[in-house]
Amino acid sequence: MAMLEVNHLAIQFGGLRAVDGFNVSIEKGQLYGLIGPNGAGKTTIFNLLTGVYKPTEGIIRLDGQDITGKSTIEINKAGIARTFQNIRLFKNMPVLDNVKVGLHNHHSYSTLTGILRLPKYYKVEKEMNEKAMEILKVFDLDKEADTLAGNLPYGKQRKLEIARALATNPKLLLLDEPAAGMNPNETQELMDTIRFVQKHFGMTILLIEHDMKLIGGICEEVTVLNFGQVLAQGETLKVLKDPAVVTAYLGE
Amino acid sequence: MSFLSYLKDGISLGSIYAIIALGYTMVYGIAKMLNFAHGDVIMVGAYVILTAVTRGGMSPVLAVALSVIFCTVLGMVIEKVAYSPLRKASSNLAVLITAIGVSYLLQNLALLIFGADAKSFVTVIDVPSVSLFDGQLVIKGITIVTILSCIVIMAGLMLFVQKTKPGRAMQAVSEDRDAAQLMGVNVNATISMTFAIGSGLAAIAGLLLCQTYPTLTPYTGAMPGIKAFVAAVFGGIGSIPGAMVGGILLGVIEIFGKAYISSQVADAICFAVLIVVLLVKPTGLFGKNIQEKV
Amino acid sequence: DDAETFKIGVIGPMTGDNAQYGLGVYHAAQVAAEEINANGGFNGYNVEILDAGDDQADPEKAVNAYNDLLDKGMQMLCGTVTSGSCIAVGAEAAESTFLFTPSATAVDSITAGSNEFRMCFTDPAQGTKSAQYIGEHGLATKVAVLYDSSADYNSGINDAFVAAAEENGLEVVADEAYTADSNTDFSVQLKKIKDSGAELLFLPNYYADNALILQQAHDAGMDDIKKFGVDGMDGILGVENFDTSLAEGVMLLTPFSTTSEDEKTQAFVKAYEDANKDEVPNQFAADTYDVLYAMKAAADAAEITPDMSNEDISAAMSEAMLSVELDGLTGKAKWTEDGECDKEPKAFEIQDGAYVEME
Amino acid sequence: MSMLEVKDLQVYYGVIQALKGISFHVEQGEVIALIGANGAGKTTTLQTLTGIIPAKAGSISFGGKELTKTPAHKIVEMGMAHVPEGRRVFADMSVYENLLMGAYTRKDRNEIAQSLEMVYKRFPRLKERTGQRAGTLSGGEQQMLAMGRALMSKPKIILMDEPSMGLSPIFVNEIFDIIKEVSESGTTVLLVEQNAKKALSIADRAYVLETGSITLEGKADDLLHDESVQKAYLGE
Amino acid sequence: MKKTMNKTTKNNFINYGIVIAIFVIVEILSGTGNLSRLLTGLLVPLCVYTIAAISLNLVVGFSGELSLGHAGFMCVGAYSSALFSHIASDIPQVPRFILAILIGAVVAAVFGVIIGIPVLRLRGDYLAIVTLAFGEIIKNLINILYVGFDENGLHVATSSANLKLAAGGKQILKGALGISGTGALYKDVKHYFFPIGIILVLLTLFIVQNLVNSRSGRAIMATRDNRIAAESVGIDVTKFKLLAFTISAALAGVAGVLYAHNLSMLKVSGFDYNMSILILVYVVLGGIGNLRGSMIAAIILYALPELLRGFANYRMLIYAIVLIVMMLFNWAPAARNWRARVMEKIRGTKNKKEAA
Ligand SMILES: Nc1ncnc2c1ncn2[C@@H]1O[C@H](COP(=O)(O)OP(=O)(O)OP(=O)(O)O)[C@@H](O)[C@H]1O
Ligand SMILES: Nc1ncnc2c1ncn2[C@@H]1O[C@H](COP(=O)(O)OP(=O)(O)OP(=O)(O)O)[C@@H](O)[C@H]1O
Ligand SMILES: [Mg+2]
Ligand SMILES: [Mg+2]
Repeated sequence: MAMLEVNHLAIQFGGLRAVDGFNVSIEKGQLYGLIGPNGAGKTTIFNLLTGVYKPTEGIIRLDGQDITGKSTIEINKAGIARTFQNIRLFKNMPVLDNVKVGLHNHHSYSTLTGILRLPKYYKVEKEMNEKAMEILKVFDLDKEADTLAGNLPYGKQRKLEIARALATNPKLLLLDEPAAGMNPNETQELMDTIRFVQKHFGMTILLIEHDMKLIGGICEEVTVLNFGQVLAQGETLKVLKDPAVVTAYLGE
Repeated sequence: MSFLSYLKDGISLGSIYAIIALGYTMVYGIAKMLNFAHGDVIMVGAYVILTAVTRGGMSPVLAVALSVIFCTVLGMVIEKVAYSPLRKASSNLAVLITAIGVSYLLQNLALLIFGADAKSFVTVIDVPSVSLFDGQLVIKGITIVTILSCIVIMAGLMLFVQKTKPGRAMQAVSEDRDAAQLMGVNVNATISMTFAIGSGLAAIAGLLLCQTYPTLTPYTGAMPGIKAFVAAVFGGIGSIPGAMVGGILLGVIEIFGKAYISSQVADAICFAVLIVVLLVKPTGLFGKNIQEKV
Repeated sequence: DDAETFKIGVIGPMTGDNAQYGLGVYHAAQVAAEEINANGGFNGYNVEILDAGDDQADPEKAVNAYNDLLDKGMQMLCGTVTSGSCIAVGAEAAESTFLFTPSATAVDSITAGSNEFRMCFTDPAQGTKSAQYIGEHGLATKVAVLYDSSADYNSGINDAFVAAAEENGLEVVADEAYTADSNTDFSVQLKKIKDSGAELLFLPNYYADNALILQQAHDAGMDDIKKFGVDGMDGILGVENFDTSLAEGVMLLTPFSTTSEDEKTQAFVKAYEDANKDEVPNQFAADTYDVLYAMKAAADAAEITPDMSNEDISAAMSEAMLSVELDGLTGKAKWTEDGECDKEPKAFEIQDGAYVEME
Repeated sequence: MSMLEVKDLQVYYGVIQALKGISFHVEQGEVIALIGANGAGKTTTLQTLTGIIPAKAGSISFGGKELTKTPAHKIVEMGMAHVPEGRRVFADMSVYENLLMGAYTRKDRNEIAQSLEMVYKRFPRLKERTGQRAGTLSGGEQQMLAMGRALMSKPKIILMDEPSMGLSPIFVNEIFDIIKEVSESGTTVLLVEQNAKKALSIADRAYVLETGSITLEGKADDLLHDESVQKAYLGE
Repeated sequence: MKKTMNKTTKNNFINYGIVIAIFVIVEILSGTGNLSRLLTGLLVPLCVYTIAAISLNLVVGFSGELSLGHAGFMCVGAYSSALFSHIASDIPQVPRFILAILIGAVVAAVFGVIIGIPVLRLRGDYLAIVTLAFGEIIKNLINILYVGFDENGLHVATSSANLKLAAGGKQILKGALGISGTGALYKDVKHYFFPIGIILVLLTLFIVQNLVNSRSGRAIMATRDNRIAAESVGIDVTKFKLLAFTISAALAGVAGVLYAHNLSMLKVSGFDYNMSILILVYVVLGGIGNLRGSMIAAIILYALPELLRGFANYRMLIYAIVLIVMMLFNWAPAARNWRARVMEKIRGTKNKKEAA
């Protein structure tokens, strides 16, 4: 059974059908790319998958469970975590705490335990710190644990978003242009990290990116979106050679 | 008939709130700050008129002009000294608190200069009442003047903001100051102009307030200021027609609450209606309900 | 010199919404003190009015002001001006510092200790006496009330008036309220009162509000309804720029009037005006003036000296107060053991912009 | 005399020094690329030029006038436009209104209309979406709008902060073509880019910024073939 | 990482330390007769406003919502506990006072929930105005409330005449006249109100600091910093906003209890939006989200007008000017940079000296 199964997904904004009859099926552990021209509806699909927008039509199944129309919170609990195209960190909190917020639903003690500082508080906090540091290490952010997230340079902020999403222990990770604003070296590093996350955590990953080096380098399969509709779908290298994709998206 | 009469009273009271709310919302919309001192500028404006007429022996028209000029300058000075240093402060609550300080300052200055005693306001605008239905419904001249002023000011402000270049600059500043600066907008001048306009309107509001309810103390502006703030939010804060409609509705609700429920709990009723409206329409009646793009 | 003068504190609202009342008291205390010092002071010692203790009519700030005045050497308190504050300060001053309020009208204001006295009438007394007067003189049978329900003074009088109405043959056909937060527009209440068929409108409010009410009542065509006020109405003729024709025919029960022919009154009004930029004294000021003279009488009788402790002064003064008889601006007064002032209110009617005493 | 001459520029955020005394110059008609890693201070440099951030020390002379003492809005009037990082479009205004804001300092209506035509021609997507609220545009569409808006002021020099960020490959090519066109039409360009390869291939000269200091400068072509640059910024 | 833990914990203990140090200093001063009446009288109110400021900071600083109705919660706590104290006057004073505190906190918390559920759906200034509205509604309603009791039990009415107490009945709450004589019910406890106040301040600090540095606290701050992102990691935004709001209301209720019992007079007109704003001023001046700042600002700003009494008529004017100047000094970026530079210099010279 596929990890993510989307059938006939659509949404309408006024007169604009931003996503129209979108289908995709992603297997567990796959690294999947979503590409397409600007304004094609890629981010909108992420918003639909995570419950930020409610679809006008269509069904979304995560690991067999129907999550269509559920709230963002429920969907995260069901196992989807994401990053944002325009970064959304908890800017006034330290890097470490950003990740610990991600751990919120998995390492738990009651509010009263927290206020009264019962032994469980110390135990769980210790677990959380260890876990968070472990994740930060993956992204090479462990030295910045105490820095306020808002003071990180752009590239590190992107990485921290991924770390935070990962902390919610998702089944499926959605990354929206993770390499935007990074130079080729940094992008290369990021590719390694993403691959590591996929292997090490057995993560299923769906990512949006305009950097073809990244897409070509790490995605096994891609879907190309154009005007809200699927233009092409399949094995990455093949799709990237598809003449329709070249004219609509890649150029030259 | 008593319904109509109450409605008339409501509109009359509401038009006062509306005219104050227009100045309030103007400043809020552009400078993105709740100017708690707005009500007190109204009070200052009223004292200027009263003093000019009774002590200076000025003609009413001259006195009003003087008051508008005085308040305009006062507004600009307050902005420059107390608000503009905080424009880039890390929280916009900082300037809110400073505004409260300015409010205390104006009240206590007035107290020292004019004394605590309530003064009756002189008649500056003398317009005859209109009598309808064989005199069963009398609409006071000042009410008509207030409503007309409201409409004129509202229309003027809307035209100004939407159609003129400084107006567009104001809109841009309200959205993103740095970006506006990159377009060549003089942000300081624009915000200063906003305060000038808002405070000039406060002088007119002070005149109309004290004409309708002819009493003046150093605290005269405080409560109408708060009510106008409520009215502006009610209508959708930052929205110019919203301020007008919100003000008038607030007046009508207050009067109807007193008339049909209880005059003891009229304030509670008024606020309760406000809450209900905001729960149904969380950005006020005319507020744009903008969904944040994710 | 400290050992040569008595230090008297005044507490009341000097800033804020009610500042006019507090300042009236403070200024009158200064006028009276100066006069008294010229006439032998308290038992031969000069009195000094300390800096005004501003409480903004807030009990919490009143207690702070009280403590501050004690730090500054206050030996007797003329205050506080408003009831809520007086209850709070009264609890602190009980059996320790002599307290004499010119104007706190709530019953509880002076109940905390035997050393607490009052110059004005209590709220219930004013409400009851007003009802009696209206009934006895047949001024009306259908009466309406319009009062500030958010203020203790106004609602206290209203409660007593309504309670006493029936036994005095009055029917309360409308009991309308407003609050400090909406005290500019009375159109609805006045319309209801007009529609209720009331013959008389009872206005137990301070004059600042009443000035607006009278204006709007006139606009609403209610000139034929009689208006009746209590001591808070006094001062209305002194409101700057007020069109006194609006107050024509208004009746009030009050112990004092600035326009009284009485020599003492005239002298006080003049002294007060001279000292305060021609501001006309209100009834708070008159009560205060009497407070100082009552204190002088008690001080003379008790033969207190400035070097005594507050407790001793307080005890001696309290005892002496019971035998004081004062012929003051606000009438002939005596005090009972519980500190209440026993004096008769006078009824006035405003005619041609002046108070005229009625039967 | 250079069109733009920056000398020993120092900028602080609080006590943190973001620019440690950089100097560079831009000649009339050139395309200059400014490259560097995340947090090197590229954005800070551009923001200081247009007066959003005050300089602590140093001088910026533009057409002979000292900019560090000129208020920001005057700088735009003098002919310097800025495509800011993160686009900063007026989210609540329509695409059309955004473009008009770009022409805020200009007076002649006809010329403004011409510029509008020109922008619409370069970015047909904007013409399609002329009435849409800018806040709801996709990331790439907003980038086009930011660029179009800057061009509306008909600047002598245009500063671009990562204009290719978030654009599709086809449009990245296009945007660099547009930059070339802009340059050919007589506007000087100062370009900050992560896509260093593309930037260097269209630039005349380039500067490399590292943690607040300029570490390398030269002909774009030379840098493109410089080994250290290739290693650090071109990913080769 | 160990270091951050230590740093926050250290900060928290410094805050407790400051409170305890203030207490000790005050006790020494008053023991040696060096504390003026005015200052002595200010001690309990200072505790009241410190608690109010710390609790408001939970909402404004950590939950990121502007609340202008904090006085409303104090009001509810004050009135409910004062009514209790009068009604239950036969319970011994010490347990009665403890119960009064609990009742004030619980009733205020209940109001916090009732108000929070609808209000927290709103954002920004809309939320501010609705909290202001709720504060005013509470004030307006209590203003017409008359409560008394006699042998038949409790009577509640909206006018004095309708209360219908039997002979010998006692009227407790008299509409606008409020409740008087609450302090007199605690003759034995009254002298300890300052130490009790200090304990309550410590308790408030304990609750707020521990909450903020716990899992729930992080969730609260996350919803403040970015609502959408918080939801995307599975944080129930409404729940945590409500949690902060309710705890804050309960603590404000406690402040109200102390207020009501310290004064012999409880009048509703004091609990208006001005009081809410005053508390907000403490929070903002002290630094949003900075508990120590809130405490210090509450102490300074509350005491300031009282200490300025020597300036007579000019004191409120001076207060206003000082407030504006302090705000500019604390918040204006220019002033902050200047201060940072001065600090740097001081540190620099110190380091040099040490090196030398
Ligand atoms: N809330 C909204 N209201 C109206 N239109 C919207 C809204 N959100 C998105 N759109 C429109 O839907 C289309 C798809 O937007 P989306 O953000 O999904 O694009 P995208 O594929 O992510 O593009 P990019 O690569 O540029 O980020 C765009 O044309 C955008 O203008
Ligand atoms: N508002 C600010 N407050 C404090 N430090 C800041 C601020 N803005 C930027 N910085 C710091 O200044 C340095 C330079 O930042 P700048 O944004 O200029 O870098 P950049 O070269 O544009 O990087 P990027 O490629 O990530 O956009 C960085 O270390 C950054 O963290
Ligand atoms: Mg996108
Ligand atoms: Mg940058």
